[in-house]
Amino acid sequence: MTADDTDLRRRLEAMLIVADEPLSVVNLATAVGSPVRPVRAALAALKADYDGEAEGPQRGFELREVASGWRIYVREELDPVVTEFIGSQAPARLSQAALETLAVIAYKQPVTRSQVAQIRAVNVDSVVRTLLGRGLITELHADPETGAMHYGTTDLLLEKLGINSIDELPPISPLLDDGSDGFEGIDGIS
Amino acid sequence: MTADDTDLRRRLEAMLIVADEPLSVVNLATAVGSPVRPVRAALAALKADYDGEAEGPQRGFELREVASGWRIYVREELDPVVTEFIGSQAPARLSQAALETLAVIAYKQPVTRSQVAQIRAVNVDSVVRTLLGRGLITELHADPETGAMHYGTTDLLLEKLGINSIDELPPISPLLDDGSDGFEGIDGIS
Amino acid sequence: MSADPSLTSGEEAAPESGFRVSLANFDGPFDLLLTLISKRELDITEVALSAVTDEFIAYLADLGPQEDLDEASEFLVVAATLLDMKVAGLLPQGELVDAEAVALLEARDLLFARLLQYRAFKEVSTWFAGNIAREDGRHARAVPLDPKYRATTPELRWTLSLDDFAALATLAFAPREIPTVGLDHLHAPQVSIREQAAIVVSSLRTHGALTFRELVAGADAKGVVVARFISILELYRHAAVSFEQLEPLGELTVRWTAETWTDETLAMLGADYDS
Repeated sequence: MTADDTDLRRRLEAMLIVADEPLSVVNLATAVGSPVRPVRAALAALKADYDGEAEGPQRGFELREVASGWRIYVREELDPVVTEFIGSQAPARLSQAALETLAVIAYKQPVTRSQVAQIRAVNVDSVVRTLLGRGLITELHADPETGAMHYGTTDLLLEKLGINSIDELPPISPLLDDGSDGFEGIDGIS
Repeated sequence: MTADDTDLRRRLEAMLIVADEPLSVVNLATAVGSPVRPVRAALAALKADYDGEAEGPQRGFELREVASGWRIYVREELDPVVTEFIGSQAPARLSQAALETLAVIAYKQPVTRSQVAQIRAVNVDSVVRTLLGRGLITELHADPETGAMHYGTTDLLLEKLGINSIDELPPISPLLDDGSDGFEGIDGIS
Repeated sequence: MSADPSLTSGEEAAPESGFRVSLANFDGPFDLLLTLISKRELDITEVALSAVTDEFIAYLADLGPQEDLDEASEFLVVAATLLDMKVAGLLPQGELVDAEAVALLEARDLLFARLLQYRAFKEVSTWFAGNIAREDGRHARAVPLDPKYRATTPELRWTLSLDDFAALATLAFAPREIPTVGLDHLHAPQVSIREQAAIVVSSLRTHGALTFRELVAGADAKGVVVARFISILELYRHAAVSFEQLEPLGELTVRWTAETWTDETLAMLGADYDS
């Protein structure tokens, strides 16, 4: 490890320690004044280091890549220590209806409310409002013809799911594609 | 270093990484379930470790003991990295979203983030952070039941608006009352 | 806007003893269908669907008028498709190649496709729930920015006047309701067919015969005209009136022809329309 490497890692650690949200590689590279490629390598090295795979001990924290960004978390097995101390209250859970609507939007985005309503076979207005308010979905663009708003998921959702990109969603039944065929004609109904 | 030592340090690291204020040795000892004396020794060892005095490299953060306890800070010599980044991130002007959120908080204070999110129909977490960072709003008190923080505006905002008290805000249309109705039940959401 | 139903509870109401129907347990017709199908431990097949059709229809019959119009109509669409399929299953096979049968097959395929699609999303939503629950238990570093860094941010450029700020507040508070098509206009004030019949009867008994145009002359709302028209049809069913129309779409004359007419007959009139 060169002195430059050590310096780069230290600078990255400084940024990660003040961050209160995942920082993208590009943001980090800008902050530490280094090209993206070595930054990516240094992040991987730090992650391995914290995991105890380098010369040092395993740390009580870990470096995770979620929602296309890097962030320091308490090591998963130590979460109980923290939970017990800060007595964190469980956040309000999403209802089954909200979860299913979220799933439809995640897989079909960009998608309009009426398209979601078609798949769910119920009115989804209030659920969509809840998901918007929680920042899990966002308005993307209005349909130029009908004016219907298209919705998609946010980075916050990726963070909540602990995944890095929407591509990491589990594959769902191939029937899905067939199922969506022929619905185009009835999109603009509601 | 025994396995117990390693485990104790990891538990301390887990606590320190989420702490947003200095933690006293007694508090830390309670949290990790260990007597004070080994906790004190482990903290000193971690400090030396982060400073590069153990087997590993010097870290971009440091463990510092301040009057009220121990906390992880950015290593002092790396402050410029952080300062420069924060400076480049904070625009001189507030965004439209930030201004609207500020207006909602000004007229509805004390108000929780989830109440603001309901009115604005978007997630306002990052905007609230910006406004807090700008010193235009402040945390008032946590809801005794839900723990949700209530926010209000600061003297700095009054100064910017050129008024002496929040009562001098011009009255706005009765939409206000309609808009606020019905949000009581969903306070604890976010 | 009262408590948001999508937040109240994450628990799915699971019917335990016997099958109890109430709309709150189901999030749409597909949800109900899947519940019925899974209760019978059947896969989604034509057999399964014909087996659950009766239960579905029975459930639909219990739907009160207070349910959402659009929700109820979704249930109706599915019920109609199911019923069609069941009827087709009962009818002798062989002469299936008419337009109606083809349309039925298409409707069936559409229903299957939508059910399968719905089931796929329902299944994957458990993955969402599991991941969200796991991540909720994780602790990310999220500490407020040290004030010493804050001090170095560029001075805020503030250009809003007090009035600008108030205008902004008005804008921010303007309800950002998701636009919906109002259904209020569908709920016109209720018009009683019996009342309208009473008017028609009294006019006809006075004049003997009147044109339809004359009979509805005083009506000020479409609903009243419709109700008066229906009341005339009802009177015709009771052989109380006869019609004369000299040419198609021409003037319609209604003549009072009742031989026996009592107020009891009037009281029974239009009972079919009572809900």
